[in-house]
Amino acid sequence: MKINRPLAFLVALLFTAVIVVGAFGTSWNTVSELPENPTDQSNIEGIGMLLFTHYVAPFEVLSIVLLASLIGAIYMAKGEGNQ
Amino acid sequence: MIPLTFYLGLAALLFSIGLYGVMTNKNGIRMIMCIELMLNSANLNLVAFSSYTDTLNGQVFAIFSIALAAAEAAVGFAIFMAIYRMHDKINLDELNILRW
Amino acid sequence: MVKTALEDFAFLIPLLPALAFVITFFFGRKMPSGGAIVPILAIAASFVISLMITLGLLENPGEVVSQSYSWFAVLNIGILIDPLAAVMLSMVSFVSLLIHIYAVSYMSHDPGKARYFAETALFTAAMLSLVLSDNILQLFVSWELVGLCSYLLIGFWFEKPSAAAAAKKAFLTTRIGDVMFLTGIIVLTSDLLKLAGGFQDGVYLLRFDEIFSYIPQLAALQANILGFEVSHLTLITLLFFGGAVGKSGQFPLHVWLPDAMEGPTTVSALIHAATMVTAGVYLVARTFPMFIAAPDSLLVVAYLGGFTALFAGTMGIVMNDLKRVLAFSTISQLGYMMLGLGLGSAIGLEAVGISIFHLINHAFFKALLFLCAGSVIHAVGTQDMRELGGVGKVMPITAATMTIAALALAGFGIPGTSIGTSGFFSKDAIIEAAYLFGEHSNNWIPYVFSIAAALLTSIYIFRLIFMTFTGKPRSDYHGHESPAIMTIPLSILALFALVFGGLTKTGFMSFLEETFANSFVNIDIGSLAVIGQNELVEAAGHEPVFVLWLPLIVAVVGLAVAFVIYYLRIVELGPIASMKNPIYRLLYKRYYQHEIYTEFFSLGIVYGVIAFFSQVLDVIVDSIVEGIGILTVGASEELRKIQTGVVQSYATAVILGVSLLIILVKLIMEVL
Amino acid sequence: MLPVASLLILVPLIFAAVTFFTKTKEQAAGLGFLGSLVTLGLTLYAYMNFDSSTAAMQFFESIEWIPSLGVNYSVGIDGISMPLILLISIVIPFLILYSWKEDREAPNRFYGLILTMQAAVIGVFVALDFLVFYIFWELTLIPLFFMVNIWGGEKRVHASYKFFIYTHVASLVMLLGIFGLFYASWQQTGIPTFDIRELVTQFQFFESSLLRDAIFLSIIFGFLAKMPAFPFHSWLPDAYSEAPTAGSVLFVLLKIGGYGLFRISLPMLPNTGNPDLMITMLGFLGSFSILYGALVALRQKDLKRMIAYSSLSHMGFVTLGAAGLVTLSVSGAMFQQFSHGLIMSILFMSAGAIQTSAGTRIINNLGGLAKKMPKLTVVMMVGFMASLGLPGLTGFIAEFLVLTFSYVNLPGFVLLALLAIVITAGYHLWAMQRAMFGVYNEKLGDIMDINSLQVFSMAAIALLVLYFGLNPSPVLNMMITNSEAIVSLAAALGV
Amino acid sequence: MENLMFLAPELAVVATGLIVLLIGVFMSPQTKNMLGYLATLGVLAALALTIQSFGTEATMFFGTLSIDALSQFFKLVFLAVSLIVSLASIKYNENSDHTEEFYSLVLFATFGMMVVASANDLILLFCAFELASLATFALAGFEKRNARSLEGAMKYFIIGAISSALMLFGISYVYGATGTTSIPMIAENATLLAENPIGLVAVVLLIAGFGFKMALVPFHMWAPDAYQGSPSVVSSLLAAGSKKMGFVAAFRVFIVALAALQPDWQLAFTILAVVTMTFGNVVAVSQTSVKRMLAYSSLAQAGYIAMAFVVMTPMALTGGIFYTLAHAFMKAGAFIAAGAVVWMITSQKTGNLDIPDHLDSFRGLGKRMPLAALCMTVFVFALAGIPPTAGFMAKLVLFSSTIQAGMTWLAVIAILNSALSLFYYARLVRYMYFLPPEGKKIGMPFPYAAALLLAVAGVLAMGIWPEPFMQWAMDAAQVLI
Repeated sequence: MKINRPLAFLVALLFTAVIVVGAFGTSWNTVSELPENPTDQSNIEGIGMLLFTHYVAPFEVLSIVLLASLIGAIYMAKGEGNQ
Repeated sequence: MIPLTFYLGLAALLFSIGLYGVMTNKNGIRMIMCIELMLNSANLNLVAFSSYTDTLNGQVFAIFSIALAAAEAAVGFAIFMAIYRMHDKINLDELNILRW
Repeated sequence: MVKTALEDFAFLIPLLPALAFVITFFFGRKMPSGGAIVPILAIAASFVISLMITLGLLENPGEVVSQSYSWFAVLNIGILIDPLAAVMLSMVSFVSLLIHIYAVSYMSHDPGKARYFAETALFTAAMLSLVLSDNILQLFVSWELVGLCSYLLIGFWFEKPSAAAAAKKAFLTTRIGDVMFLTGIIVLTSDLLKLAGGFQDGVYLLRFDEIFSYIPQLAALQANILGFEVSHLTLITLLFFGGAVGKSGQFPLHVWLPDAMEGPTTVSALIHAATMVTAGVYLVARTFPMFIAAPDSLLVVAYLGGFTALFAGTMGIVMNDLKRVLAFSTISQLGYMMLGLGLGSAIGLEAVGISIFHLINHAFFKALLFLCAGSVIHAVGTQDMRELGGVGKVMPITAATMTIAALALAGFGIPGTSIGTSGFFSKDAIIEAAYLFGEHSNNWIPYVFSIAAALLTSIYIFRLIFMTFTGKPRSDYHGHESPAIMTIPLSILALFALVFGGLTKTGFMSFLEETFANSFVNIDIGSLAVIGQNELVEAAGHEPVFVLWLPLIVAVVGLAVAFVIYYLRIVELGPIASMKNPIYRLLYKRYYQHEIYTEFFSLGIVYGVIAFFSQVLDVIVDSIVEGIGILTVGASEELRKIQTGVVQSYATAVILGVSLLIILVKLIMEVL
Repeated sequence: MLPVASLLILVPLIFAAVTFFTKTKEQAAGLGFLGSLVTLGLTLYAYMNFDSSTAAMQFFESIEWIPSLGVNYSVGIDGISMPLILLISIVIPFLILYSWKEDREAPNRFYGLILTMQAAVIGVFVALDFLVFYIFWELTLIPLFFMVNIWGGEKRVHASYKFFIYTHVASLVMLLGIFGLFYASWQQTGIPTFDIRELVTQFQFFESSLLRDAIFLSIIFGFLAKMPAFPFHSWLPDAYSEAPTAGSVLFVLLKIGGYGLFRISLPMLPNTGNPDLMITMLGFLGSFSILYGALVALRQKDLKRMIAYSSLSHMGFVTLGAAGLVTLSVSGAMFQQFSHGLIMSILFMSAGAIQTSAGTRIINNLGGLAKKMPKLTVVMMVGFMASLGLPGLTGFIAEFLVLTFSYVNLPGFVLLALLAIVITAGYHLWAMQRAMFGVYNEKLGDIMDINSLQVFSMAAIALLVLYFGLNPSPVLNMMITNSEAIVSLAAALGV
Repeated sequence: MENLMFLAPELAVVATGLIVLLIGVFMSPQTKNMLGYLATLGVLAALALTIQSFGTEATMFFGTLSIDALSQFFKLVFLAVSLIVSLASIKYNENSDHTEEFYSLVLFATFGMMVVASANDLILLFCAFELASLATFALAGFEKRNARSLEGAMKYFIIGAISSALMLFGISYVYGATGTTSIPMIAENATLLAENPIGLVAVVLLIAGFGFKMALVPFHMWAPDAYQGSPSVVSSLLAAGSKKMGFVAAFRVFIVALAALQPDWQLAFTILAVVTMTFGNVVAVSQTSVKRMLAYSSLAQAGYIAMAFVVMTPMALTGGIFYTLAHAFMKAGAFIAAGAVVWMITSQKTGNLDIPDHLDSFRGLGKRMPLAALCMTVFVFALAGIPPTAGFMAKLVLFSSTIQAGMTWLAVIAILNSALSLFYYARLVRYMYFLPPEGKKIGMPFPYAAALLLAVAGVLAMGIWPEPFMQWAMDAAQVLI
């Protein structure tokens, strides 16, 4: 017994049920109307502003993340054995 | 207007599908795909909330998370490549010398 | 001046033999004859000091030697030499001295003689220290030391399994008594603490004068035991008597004494005559004021003593072992002494006098009997009377002295005069007192016991004499008379056995009556007797003639019976003295005491049942602990299998964990 | 004045550290012996300068350690600890001498562990701060564990783990009690402190009697399991009997359980919610341990196990005397600790010598050893006699005081204990009879008596047993002074 | 303009990482050894900067980053671990061509952890969390020719990815309910979460995300395998460092942000703590691989620390925080000592080469590598909570706080567990000192020795003179209340 599909199915179902019950049982605080931005249908500008002001720190960290995953991925993927 | 819960339900479903995949797939590539599915369902949540609460943080978060998912996938694939080199396959359930 | 100087040496009485023990124990092997000279000199010195103190006391009985030093806590060690102690000291050191001298020759071929002399010296020291204790604790300490020495000496030939077993038996049996004694001390101490309201500086709570001064209060304390209202004093004295029963071989704790002859004969002599067994009698005599003030206690003493005297006599008449007969005789005679003390409920303080008088006389003739027996065994090499016979011809001195001892034991003498063996005077005094008691309380049981026992005594001792010394040798032995170093002590003892009683008869009693009225304590026995509801009667002197003569008649009858059966041999004993005869078997098997005490009670009940269940309990307690350990390791082996090594199952666990955790928390929150 | 209390911990510890690095058996034993001698010297110095007329703490030192928790390194010696320090300081040199000629693996560790143990035990005795106390308390486990685990008998691994974990659990439970005490007092006074005397004093002011009971019970559980008392003794027979001789002796020198009883539990006892119940419980555990230990010892086939159970029986007197709560019964209990240490040392040394010479400890397989080992027999006899409470030896003084004076408050339990005295004599003598007396068992071959160093060390301890049996005052007086202080505290509260 | 001086330690670490990476490219394998020293120096500098900046408080980058006592304390933890690991890795990477990758990954991971410690916004927290994870995924599989190492890395990766998905999912609900990702803002707007079932769901999802790092049962499944399979130095970093990252994140997110949901997560942590410590200790009893045993012991220790969430008194938090530092030293040191043994076995090519960290490899270690054995003894005794070590002091404070809060039952469970742990720790010591060695004596390489001594110094310093550490931990706990 390595992979037990029925069990996995049941577990997934249980998880769905729990989440759905949780999410549907909650009275979410939502705006009455979806916001409309007449000048910019998308909100790229707002996102961009946030990225470089409020979230500059995560942004910088992300750069290191990418660098680290780059190093890691290259190191792991490099097949020295075949050289 | 589509109620928020529709999005949430969809996201939950997608997430669970991802989970089911993670639990049942043998192949590493498929597992990464399932994990991507899970991350994206979370992104769906974030974007939906972002819209329905009229804040942008969620969308920014989604962008970050997409980038992170990519990085994660890259590392994952690299590990699988190394595994593949050693075992000539990436059936993850067969890797169980470390146990008990 | 001289007297004070002597007092200062009193501490040497036990100390010198104790020192002799140390010297002999460590250096005896390198000295001639096992270093016997050291203990002999030491005990001789003790004897001299004791004797001189005794003589001093005789002049002035009121001025006793009393010294106390703080020992530990509120307890003290001290010396008290009053008339009672003085005569005991003199007797113990004297008899012990003679036995030591005798042993030089007797033990000359034994490789362990240094150890022997060391241990006997310690034995003597312990006994001397017991006698001169001025407090109950020190008495107990010495008491136990005496027990230890008896253990060592009975087991002297430890390579003999029977000797090792006998030593253990002696120690354990007396230990039962000791525990009772200790319990008595404990109850007494706790009562005294309550009565005195705690400790006071400079007051030694367990010193006899302290104890005696609380007698009325102690008697007033009541305890409820199994529904009976018992005075604390009765309780304490009976517990003390329990100790005496063990030490002095009274029924039912007498079983060790016949086995105690596994040691060298000299040791038996020491135990039976001078040291160990007299301790119990001495204890009762020493605490006599407590006994007389305690309702019913003396009655118990009297009954048990009388019964023991008779009971032991019945076994004495069937034994074939020379020393064993003597052993039963000792038990019987100790019974007399206890009986004598017990009669104090009627005759008051005089009881101490007659009892101790018998004790002293008994010491002489019993030591003599054992030493003679030892002489025979030493010469002949066997102690089974069936194999002896006609020894008198080869060992005339031994035979003569032993006959004297036998006469003394049987109590030959002429009533109304001062002519008689020492045993006669003391034993008759006890029997007369028993008569008085019977007349007074209309309770004749002690008297009947004592007379019957006197008959038996006479029978068994003359049976012994006739079987051993007269007739033809019944086996092939090569006897010879013992050397002078052995026969001289015999002769001295014989002399004492013969004349001591007659000489000291009157003076001894009055001397001992001073024991509880002197500079140390001053007790009115009469008023204490009132507390104990004992009605005292006036002293003897007006008994009917038959009372005076009956003991002698009985003794003569006994002699005659023995003469007819064992000397003339005109009665065929075969059918009677066979194992088919249930009475004979019962007596010969010593009332199946071994079976009851050792096999049923010790091995069966205590070892087999109680200890067994304790062990089972122990296993259970232990299994609980071990079980937890086994369970943990087992759980570990099972739980680690959860970690299958398959990553998909890990993922399942994580997700299942999340779902279940949510549900669980929700449920618990709902419930709470 | 030397800072004796600290030095008594430090000196053996330093010598232990150095001993670990020695190379040969002689160096290790020599250095160990030297260390123990220096410690003995220090102890004697402390003893000479000790004032036994006061119950106050002497040689007091205190240094701030963790102020935020109110922990100080404070040590001192009083009449409760002095005799026990004396005991361990006296026995350890003899123990080293005793073991001197034995061949064993890693002698450097062996002697190093002995000294470590000494330091730890003394540390417990002098500690006046709960944390310091607990630290040394735990430290005692390690040398003993390894003693049993490395040099022990056949089942050493099992025995050592059992001992280690069992008593560790017990001391952790005790730690819980200490925590409770600490926080309750903190709440009470607003000042955190781990000072033993302060906390013990504060104990009476806690409002909830349930809390007081819980604290008292959990702390005393640690002590009782360490002593041990029935029913927490399961580790004892295995550990004692599997340990090497030196280990067994170290076990009997581990008097910290009883010490804690006097130092901590007894002063707290009168303030518990139901003191009478607690006293009854203690009295029962004590007297039942006495009887039960004796009965089980009676059935043991292994000499060392028998001695181990006899030890359980003897430690019952400590509990019983403590429960008696009369000055002299408490002193008797303290004296029993002292006496028990000396006596059991002799007994375990004897059993060890028999094991070494005859190759077995099963009593029935021995027999007649007295002929081949006369010296051992003499010393062993002294030990056995002392153990069965023969007067003139220390055991009697202790048992007498305990029994006599506990009787004032606990007559029933004392009677129960008295029953055991005959049995105690019984199993001792019976074992003696079977092992040492009788016909020599030729199957054992030609065996050697104990060597001269062993004779010397055992005889020396035997002489001490005799000396303190005849003249207990040098140690008893200080015990009395301190028990008086404890008891008067209880008396003031009407218990 | 922000005062970047507050970030000096982080910058120092990341700069060192970049420099190492950069110059490593141009160096020959023979000279790459110095990279290790360089990295160590960088960490040391960061450590100095952190200690120097103790007591400063600031929020930066629009409130996404906050420098306070808590973050400082945990930076100390991470940097200390990083220092020990870097030092030990000098030997591990000897003659390797990939030293620069290794060190840059270690340093980036450390950087990630440090950022998590001071993150005041969930987005930053998540990114930094991922940084630490991603860097260590590769590190775990650094021996890419070693099947065990790869397998460990793979499991670590899969479970890590699932966990981050779960965490992100949870964060999304928190965000959805509060409309913000800033931790202080969440705390203000948490009423909706507290009143609705989604709050519990979010909490448990977050616990799953952090619990993966903390290795709480049942999110621990990867840990024994990854710890066993990874190179020892990496195990050390994982167990001692990144595990603590989970804790600091949990401290911030639950205690500060989700204070309104305290009943929920308190209960969840109660269950997890009890299960985790019991499971860890029980299973550790039957392990024969020392690293695996340490992994299970690490589980158990995580269970203890999680008790801080259950008790939630200032004392408990102090204890929990103090414990993280203590555990960092103990576990880092223990894994490195195991690493030294593995090195010994593999370089000697004798013994169980398949499982070089098998208990049998530790036989007679006291004779073969006295220093390693001695240090290992200190570490395991510290882990068991034997005085006078850091482990004892940590347990003292943490366990005692349960009593203070009246949770005696919890204390009893913890204490029984602690006693059980003695069993396997003592067994290890017994193997090292009291079983005969199976090989000759080996010289101890300097880097291992230095790293071990450093860890021992930490363990003993915290045990013998805990006062300053206690004060720092108290200050850190103060932030949370």
